[in-house]
Amino acid sequence: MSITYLEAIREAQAKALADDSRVFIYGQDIGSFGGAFKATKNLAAEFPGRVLDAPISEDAMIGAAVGAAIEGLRPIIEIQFADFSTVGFNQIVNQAASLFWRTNVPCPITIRLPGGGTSGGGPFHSQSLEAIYAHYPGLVVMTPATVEDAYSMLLEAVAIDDPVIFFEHKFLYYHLKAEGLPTEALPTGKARIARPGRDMTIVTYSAMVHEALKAAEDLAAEGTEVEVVDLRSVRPMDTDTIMASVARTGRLLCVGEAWPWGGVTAEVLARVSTEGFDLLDAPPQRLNAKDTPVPYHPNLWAAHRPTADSIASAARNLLRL
Amino acid sequence: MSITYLEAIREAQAKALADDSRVFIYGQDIGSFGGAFKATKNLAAEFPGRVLDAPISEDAMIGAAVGAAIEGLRPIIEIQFADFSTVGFNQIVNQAASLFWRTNVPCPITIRLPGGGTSGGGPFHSQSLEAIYAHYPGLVVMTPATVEDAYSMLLEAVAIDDPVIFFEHKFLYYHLKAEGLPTEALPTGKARIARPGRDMTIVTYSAMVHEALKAAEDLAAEGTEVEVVDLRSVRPMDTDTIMASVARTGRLLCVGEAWPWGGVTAEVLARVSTEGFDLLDAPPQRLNAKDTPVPYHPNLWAAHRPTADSIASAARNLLRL
Amino acid sequence: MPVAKKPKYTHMVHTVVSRGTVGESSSFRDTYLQAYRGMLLARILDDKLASLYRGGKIHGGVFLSRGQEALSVAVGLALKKGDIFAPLIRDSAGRLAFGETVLDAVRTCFGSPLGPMRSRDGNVHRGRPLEGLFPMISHLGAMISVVNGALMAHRFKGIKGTVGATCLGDGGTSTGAFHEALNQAAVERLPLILVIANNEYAYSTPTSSQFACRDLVDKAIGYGVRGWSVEGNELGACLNTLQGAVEQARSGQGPQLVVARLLRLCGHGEHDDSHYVDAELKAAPHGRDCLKLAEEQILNEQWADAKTVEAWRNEAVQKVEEAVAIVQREPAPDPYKENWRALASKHLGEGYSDAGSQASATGQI
Amino acid sequence: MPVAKKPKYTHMVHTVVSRGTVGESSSFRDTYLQAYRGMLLARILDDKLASLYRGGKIHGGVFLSRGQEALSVAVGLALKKGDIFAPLIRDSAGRLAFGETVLDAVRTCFGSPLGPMRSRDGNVHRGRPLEGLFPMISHLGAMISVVNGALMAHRFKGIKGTVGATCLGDGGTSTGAFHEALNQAAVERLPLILVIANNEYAYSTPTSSQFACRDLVDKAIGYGVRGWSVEGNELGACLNTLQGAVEQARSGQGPQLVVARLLRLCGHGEHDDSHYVDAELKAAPHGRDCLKLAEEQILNEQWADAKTVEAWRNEAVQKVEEAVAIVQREPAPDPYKENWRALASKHLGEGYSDAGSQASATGQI
Ligand SMILES: Cc1ncc(C[n+]2csc(CCOP(=O)(O)OP(=O)(O)O)c2C)c(N)n1
Ligand SMILES: Cc1ncc(C[n+]2csc(CCOP(=O)(O)OP(=O)(O)O)c2C)c(N)n1
Ligand SMILES: [Mg+2]
Ligand SMILES: [Mg+2]
Repeated sequence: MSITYLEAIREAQAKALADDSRVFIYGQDIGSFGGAFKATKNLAAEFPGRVLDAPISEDAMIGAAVGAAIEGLRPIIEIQFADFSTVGFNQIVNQAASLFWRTNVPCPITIRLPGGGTSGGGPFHSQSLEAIYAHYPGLVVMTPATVEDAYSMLLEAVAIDDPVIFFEHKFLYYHLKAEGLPTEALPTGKARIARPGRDMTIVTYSAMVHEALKAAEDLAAEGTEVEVVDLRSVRPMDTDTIMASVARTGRLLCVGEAWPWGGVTAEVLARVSTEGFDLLDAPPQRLNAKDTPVPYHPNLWAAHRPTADSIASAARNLLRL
Repeated sequence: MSITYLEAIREAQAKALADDSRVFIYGQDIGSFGGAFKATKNLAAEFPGRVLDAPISEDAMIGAAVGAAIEGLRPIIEIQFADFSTVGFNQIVNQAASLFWRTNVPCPITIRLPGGGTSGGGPFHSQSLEAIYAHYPGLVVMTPATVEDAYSMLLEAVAIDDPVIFFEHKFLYYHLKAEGLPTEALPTGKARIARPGRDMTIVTYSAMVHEALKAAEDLAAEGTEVEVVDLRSVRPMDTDTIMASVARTGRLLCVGEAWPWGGVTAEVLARVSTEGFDLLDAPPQRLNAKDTPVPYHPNLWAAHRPTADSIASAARNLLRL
Repeated sequence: MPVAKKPKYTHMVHTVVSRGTVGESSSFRDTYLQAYRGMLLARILDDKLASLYRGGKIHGGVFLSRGQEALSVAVGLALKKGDIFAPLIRDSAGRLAFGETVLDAVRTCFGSPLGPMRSRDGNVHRGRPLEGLFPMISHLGAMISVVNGALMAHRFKGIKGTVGATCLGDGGTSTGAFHEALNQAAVERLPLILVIANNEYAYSTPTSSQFACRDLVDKAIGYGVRGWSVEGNELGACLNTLQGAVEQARSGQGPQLVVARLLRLCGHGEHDDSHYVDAELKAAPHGRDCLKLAEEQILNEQWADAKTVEAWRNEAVQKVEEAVAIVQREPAPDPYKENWRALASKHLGEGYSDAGSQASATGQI
Repeated sequence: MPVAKKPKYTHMVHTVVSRGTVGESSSFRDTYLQAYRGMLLARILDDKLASLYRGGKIHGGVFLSRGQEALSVAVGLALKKGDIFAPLIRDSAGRLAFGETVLDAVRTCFGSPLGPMRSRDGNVHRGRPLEGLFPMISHLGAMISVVNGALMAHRFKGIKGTVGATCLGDGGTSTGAFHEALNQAAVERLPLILVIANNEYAYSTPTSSQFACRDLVDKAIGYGVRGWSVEGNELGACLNTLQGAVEQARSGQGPQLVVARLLRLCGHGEHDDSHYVDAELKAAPHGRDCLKLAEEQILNEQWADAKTVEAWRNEAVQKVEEAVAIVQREPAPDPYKENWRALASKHLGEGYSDAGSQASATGQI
């Protein structure tokens, strides 16, 4: 059996609904239609009354999730595109993120944000907003890169007693496949060594893991062994695994699909330079999307985000430092 | 004549209104009432029809500013507290920030955000949100620390052809005083050496500049000469001035009142570690607010944000590295 | 005892439902007196907080409910255990009526670590979510959808007959959050009671700069929910209206929009002298103090005599003074005992390396 | 030529204004024919885009206006130079009527660097702000306040008699942005025409999950603006209604909320087979194709004969084919020539050190 990243997300939701009567899903077009991307296909029929179509009201959708969580439920909210979460932003960062700290009452909600770029997506259907949410205390931010993680991390997101921002990458939806669903998984907060190597560490997450792995293959052909660390969750961020890898390789390149200013790559570099300075044989480097909105035309888009080629090129530069 | 930080903001707006007929101000309670903090005191009377009370509709306020900007005006928007900008977030980051890039039509709007903590402000009247905005390409983010900068940077914000997020710090409003208004100023994008020193660089901005300066005095008494760099604007960020200072001192501590993850301090550290690695004699360090919402009680609040004491202590630790 | 004067009836938009005879019964009188005592306690608590604020004893803002007690208490009294209540800034009376203690209120204003917000949040931002009292965040309109969500949860869980109430000002109706949430409640036909106190001002801004409809209650039509208009300073009318609205919601008739006309008889906060309030409004019928009106009615109807009312007042004063005395003896929070942890999941904490502290979870300093 | 059949009249909420005799005049006929030709061009453009999409020639989504051309064209035609128009996804016809060229449309869909969005944005996200045509961002409801701001600017600048129009779907009315902006327009009494196309669905979601009021036009009451109802597939009614609404706005009567009843005769986008659309709706009067209805009327009234209509169609086809042929020959954007600059102020660029590039502005690589 072969299963896609998108199907894994659907399966995880099916399992969460089946295993835990506190779970329900709320989002636009997710009921009988099965969602804009079909991540909830058939779930409304399988779980009557527990997969609800929402009006186009992101603020109210998140607010309602918080209220339901207070009453002991475990809502999953699907936002149609991560980009539209900006109109529900306040409820996420001020209502959900502060609830436990203010009241000692947990806020176990999962907000699914289909994010990241695809060809032709354009400025408002392509954004990678992990840094915006990770800046706020009180949120967990997951960025699964594999089919297995899409499945197991979504299940864990539902189980976690805190608001989880679950960034599922649209570029991986259909193309990424696995042989089956995992039965065990790393816990949230643990990064994964996606490929071991001795010459350099590339820290990345989500769709960029695959670009980094491709780059690593190219570099291997040139005799450079790159270690690729998949962060899995960018908050919490597994500093220990990063540091251990840098300790082995002495070189760090951090890659993110988001904009550079204050992104995941900045946070990784800040941690490594404060706490792992002496481990570094060369200045740590970062590679991000270009510092503009995400362009519509495929040619521009391909140049806007990091790719295997630009990662390999950055890695080669870093090796020369 | 002595003038406060708040009065300087009022004077800058008065001058902008007087000098440029394209300028108007729009915000809640800013008309005859003069604003929650009195930053627009008497302006409605002095400039009839150009200082407008807005309904409690932050999204529509910012949207309207963009529309007016398209038509050639230069609106200033006052949001009552920076914390409430989260409900106008979408219009700021998606509408205003993308306009020029998408259409080649500039979007010269100034969004005044009274930010930062004060005693008793609590979680929703104290936030320092500069990182959230600075992450987005297409925005300029100013964080004036002095009366002079509050005045001249606000004038420059109005003159700039791009959306400017103007963080004015509430803690400085009444207490910070200068002898008069400046007639010249550094351009936006240039940092300022607030205090020269040879042993260590502290990079900071806004209210923390004053805590850092106090810390520097204490440290001077101990024989350590700290150089304090006031970033003035966090986007653009004056990497050159930071780098030149670090080149002189070999040690960097970066201090911000915001939360740590992906904040200004992370961005500074990322830049310095990538581009100024060899300048560093010790691992660069950062000091931020605690990683929780901003607490209400003065005792907790004082421990939550960096202070002269905690900065001095961090600096001493860094000297030992 | 004479029969209660029929309270001024509320005007219903959409449907005219002929209400029962609550206004005539002795149980109405009992409710009225209970409500009055709640209003009195709230007023005295507010006055005390104002004087503590002026004395520099309270950090942060102090926001009073003066002029809005009748409306607010009616909300609190119309609710039962198991219901949800998300009060706003001017709901001292409703909170107490719903079961909040004076001690919780005072502790939160002082930032006591023993209060429900444990020094972390203050003044009106208090509540006990697990007891149905939701603590507001400052962003106006943001609590309505949270109440909706709680009511959706009740439905999921098969809990029947509960309702959720929340309050907002005239200014708050301009927020997108208000709109999305009221519409959401209408679509889901939730038992939500949304109470709008049109007190003529949003901070300093008059309603003319806030909306252009004839009356805020007309908004009900555009959402397909029932609207109720009430004179917000007339306790009897408020009690009847809220009881009616809550009954409707409880019996499955969907959201109820209650719009009360009244005047804020204080500044926006205690820092505000409210000089901008129009003298004509102060002189208008809805500018009269609801507490005085209720007291007059009680005396006129001879439901209680002046001495009894005075005794109630003293009792309330004592209650408030006791609470304040207790809280003033309580220790301030100790930042070193604070766990500085925003997540419920301990194992997911970041352990940020804090350059200012001696030891850090992961760092080298 | 026979006298024009009186178009079905629009129903006005709030005020019943007896409209003039536009429906009877020959100038009405001329407008009708002009509008029809605009609808035709839009439909043919849409059909072409759909076939290019199916042929894999267009990246990203393709969103059609099928079934909404009558309403949209009426908006575009009611506006004049100097007015503002912020169209939404289903406004091919209105855009063209307002002056957008077929070339602009095609270039944007192909992402041509020569188009107004210069490859940076695509499909329906196009416009020329300095010519009054505002390019939508995707977030529903977000354009309304932008139009408000432009109208406020006109007022500041002393420009009189201009109006601003913008369109939204039934689903878009659930957004907070819609509410804040319509209220803002009402408070400022701006000459805004807000056109709601109630096409029964928001993507797959039927209106029953979107709102609970009797009719979306009832929302007008809650904002204190005039509401207009119109059968959105009847061109004559649309022309009259929009002309009426625009006239009212232009003459200082404040915002006008126009609600049209119609059916989306396509998928949400071309990726969507719209299987979920209720067969009953397709069979209902408002499910009929506005283009066909208009053509019938033209032939019935003998305003033109079939041959003439056919000639118009061929002309439109040629126009579209020409534009597509031009654009298909245009070069794709060159990422190396792109300046990657989001700020208008060149001197404030960050010059990010890009680890992937050979040279960086400030870096060492
Ligand atoms: C979204 C948002 N914007 C601004 C504010 C600041 N603010 C707090 S109270 C207030 C006025 C509220 O007026 P109204 O809703 O009429 O309530 P009232 O104070 O009259 O009871 C404002 C503007 C806020 N809390 N939330
Ligand atoms: C704030 C926001 N949420 C979600 C979306 C995704 N979305 C795009 S179009 C659409 C449906 C719109 O329906 P409607 O407003 O009725 O317009 P129609 O497509 O029927 O013309 C949705 C949900 C969006 N664009 N903006
Ligand atoms: Mg009010
Ligand atoms: Mg629709």
